[in-house]
Amino acid sequence: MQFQSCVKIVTEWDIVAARQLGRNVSKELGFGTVDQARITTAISELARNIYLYAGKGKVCIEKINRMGKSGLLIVASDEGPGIADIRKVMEDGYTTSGGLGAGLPGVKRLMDEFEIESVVGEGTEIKAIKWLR
Amino acid sequence: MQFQSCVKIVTEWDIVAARQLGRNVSKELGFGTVDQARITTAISELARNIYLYAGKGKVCIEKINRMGKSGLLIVASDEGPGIADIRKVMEDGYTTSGGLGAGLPGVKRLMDEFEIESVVGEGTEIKAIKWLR
Amino acid sequence: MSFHEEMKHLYKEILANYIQTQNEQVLYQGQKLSRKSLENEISPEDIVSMHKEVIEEIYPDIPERVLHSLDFLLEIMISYGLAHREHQALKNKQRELKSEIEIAVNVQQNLLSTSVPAVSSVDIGAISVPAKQMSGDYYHFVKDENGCVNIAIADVIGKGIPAAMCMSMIKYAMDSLPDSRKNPSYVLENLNRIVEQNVDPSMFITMFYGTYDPFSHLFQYASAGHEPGFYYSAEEDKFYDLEAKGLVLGIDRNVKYSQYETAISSQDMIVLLTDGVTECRVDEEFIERTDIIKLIRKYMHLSAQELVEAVYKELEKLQDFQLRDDFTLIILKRLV
Amino acid sequence: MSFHEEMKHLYKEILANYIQTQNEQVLYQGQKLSRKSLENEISPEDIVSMHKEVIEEIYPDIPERVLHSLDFLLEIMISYGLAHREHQALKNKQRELKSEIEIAVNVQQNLLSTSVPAVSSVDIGAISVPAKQMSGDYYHFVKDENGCVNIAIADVIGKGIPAAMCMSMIKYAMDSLPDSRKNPSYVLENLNRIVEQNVDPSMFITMFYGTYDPFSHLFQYASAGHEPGFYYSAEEDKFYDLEAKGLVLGIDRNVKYSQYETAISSQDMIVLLTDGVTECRVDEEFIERTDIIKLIRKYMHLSAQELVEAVYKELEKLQDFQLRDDFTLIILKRLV
Ligand SMILES: [Mn+2]
Ligand SMILES: [Mn+2]
Ligand SMILES: [Mn+2]
Ligand SMILES: [Mn+2]
Repeated sequence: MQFQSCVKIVTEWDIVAARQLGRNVSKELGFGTVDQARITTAISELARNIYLYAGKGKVCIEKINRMGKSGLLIVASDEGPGIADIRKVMEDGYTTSGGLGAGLPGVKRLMDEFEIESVVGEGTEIKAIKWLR
Repeated sequence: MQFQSCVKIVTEWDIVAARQLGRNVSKELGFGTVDQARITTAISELARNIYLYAGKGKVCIEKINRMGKSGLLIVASDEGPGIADIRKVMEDGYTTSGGLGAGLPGVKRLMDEFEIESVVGEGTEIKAIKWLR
Repeated sequence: MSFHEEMKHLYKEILANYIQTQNEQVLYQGQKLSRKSLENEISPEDIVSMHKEVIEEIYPDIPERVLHSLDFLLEIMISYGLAHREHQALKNKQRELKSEIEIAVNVQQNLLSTSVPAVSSVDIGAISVPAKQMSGDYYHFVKDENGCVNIAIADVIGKGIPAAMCMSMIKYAMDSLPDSRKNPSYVLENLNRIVEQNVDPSMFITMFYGTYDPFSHLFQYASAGHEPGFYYSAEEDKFYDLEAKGLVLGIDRNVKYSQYETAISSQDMIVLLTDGVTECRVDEEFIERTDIIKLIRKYMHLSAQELVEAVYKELEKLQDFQLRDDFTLIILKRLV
Repeated sequence: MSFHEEMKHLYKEILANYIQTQNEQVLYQGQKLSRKSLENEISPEDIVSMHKEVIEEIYPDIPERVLHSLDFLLEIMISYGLAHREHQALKNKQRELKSEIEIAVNVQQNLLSTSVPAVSSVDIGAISVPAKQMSGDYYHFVKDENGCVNIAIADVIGKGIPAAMCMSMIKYAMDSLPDSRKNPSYVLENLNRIVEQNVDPSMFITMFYGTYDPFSHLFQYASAGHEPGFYYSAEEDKFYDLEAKGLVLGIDRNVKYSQYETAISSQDMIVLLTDGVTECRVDEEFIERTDIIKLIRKYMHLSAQELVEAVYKELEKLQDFQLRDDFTLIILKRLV
């Protein structure tokens, strides 16, 4: 089985733990410094969203291999209130440096692939992948 | 009389001379490193515009004093073709990183005050001031 | 302490800590600081300048060449700082434009608002979602004096603001049609002349106009080059294309439109749509009209309104929440 | 050599040179490099990363702590890099919107186009410049069957897209007025009802309508809350306000408009304008109506068209080339 490891997000300290996990795995996989920093920032952002808006949830990091490429998969999931209008949340230009941090469009930019599934009242699951070049 | 010094812009080397003059004067006036770099970039941009679009002209640097504030005045003048639609040239977002450099809106941003006078067929004069804080 | 001094103080503390520990928690603090400085419109060249000042304070014995290298980095960052400030300006402009468009959207919605007519023997559902803020799709219901349900659906070729301006014209033109003569071919011929006269030649409009008579159970319709809808026969449990021939509006002022009709039995459905529904693209491939039929089948047990909404939700998700064209879907189902 | 390697190679060469010489010419090369990397969408964090790699190559004995400090700087730059990439996306969006608006502007100009009527005994000049791309000002000339020159000038309160959409409505409404009855108070009363019915209550429109009869030399006019124009008496060499009372369009559907008239002698002028002319702001202060008169006097010796253009040029420059409102100025001068 592939490597997978998770961090539960309940307090702000858990954000740091998730970052650390992401940085270690991305270093192991051989990502360069800039990509390490980008992956870590994406994880930080996702964990922070859980901490701020969902209350609790978890961030899992997985090493993946698809069609000869290897990469790092982040899965951030929570059982929070969910997102009613995903189109709006994914819209650009109104979050970054407006006080809310990079937001989900930022995470999408930091990574290569991005997927979101959310059901109001049930929670949100976000998957994001960075491929090794 | 106040200090004033000019550099004629004919070849690309003159751009460097204008930059050097601006950097020296801004250093003398006591501007910080970042402001020195901004003033120099503004001069560079204006001199480059003359070199590229007007063929020849000059850039003058003046130390000024107004109402207790001292500052640096750049006067860039040429006898080139002039600018027909100044409103358009001062419009944002279509020059920077599109290949044309900072453009005039960039110069305006780098400095505190900015003034442009242009007559088609006669030439252009641009004045820009940076105040010491 | 000034804001700059405060930021510098914080930066120094965090940087010194990081140099000693290389600890993830310190980097998290760094990220928060970075966000704060972004919020306060500190430019990247200011960051480099602060970095240089701070490192000189932490290590007075730092080699000269390191300081020179940071001066150089600062110069390089000046263009980035300019782009950054341009970004701020652009964002403000964008915000302004956004609120302007929001007002225009309201103007448009006021103008185009229509409500599904209440007719006890039919169940009608309608959904219309613009790809951008302003729609170039148009639909309108009118229940006329004979109790017939008239349905107009139109699509301006093009999207956004210019399409929306054209759409408003269609609305004025529809309003000025005499109430007494609403048979489909007449309506299209009339609109065609108005469009031909007023709209600039680069704009085309496709339109479908249908009338359902709840007494004779006939659905009469005509089309001006509009994406064909579907007719669902409950008895055969089968979907048919609602084909109708006709030139798009605004090309030839003398064009005539043929009128078609279909008898509607109990539980039959009429599906009207714009090409924003059939031309959904998934991973650069168009979905097929048969995929739309599959989706309709999947939710057919629901009410007409729930049905159109469920189909929209699936297609929205399939497209990664980015509509490429305005999306309008109308379903009419005969109940008894 | 890949693009990244090429950039790094250049960066290394220029940086090494700068550390040795601290020479302005090298910084100029640096600026050009910086511009190139911006054009190629290299992020600021990429620059810092390159800086670190290069300085390590130049000075293998660089202290560890310097490298750590650069790692930290890189982390700080990640948010700036994000803002930078957002900027690219926003710029593309802006470009798209810009071309969309350009098309809409064309649609609008097609719709609102009017030409100055040729009447041998009067000289007419008109200029209309939108503050943003789309105008909320409207003006229109018609020479009617009696040889009278009808002039409409209107201003939607508000600017940009929503105002432009309203303006299109005014045009449709004007077109549908019967040709035979164009006396000013009737025109305004008629338009008022249409506006009241169709425009949402948050929008107001001011309008002035005037008719000049080149045989009786009477100028008849009415105003719906519009900025008053001027009447210039050549004999007295004096400007008078062209006062006219009346409620703005769209508030009360039963309002009546008074009609006024003035006899026009040879060399007299009628000046019509929107508040974008009188409310030019210079350094946060409004200019006065008397300043407009001074400007008109200054250029009065020119033809009517040259006159309005000269006044616009001066006011544009006074405002630093940034119009805060749509600007429309019309001048009619009786020649003989
Ligand atoms: Mn369309
Ligand atoms: Mn379409
Ligand atoms: Mn206006
Ligand atoms: Mn106005």
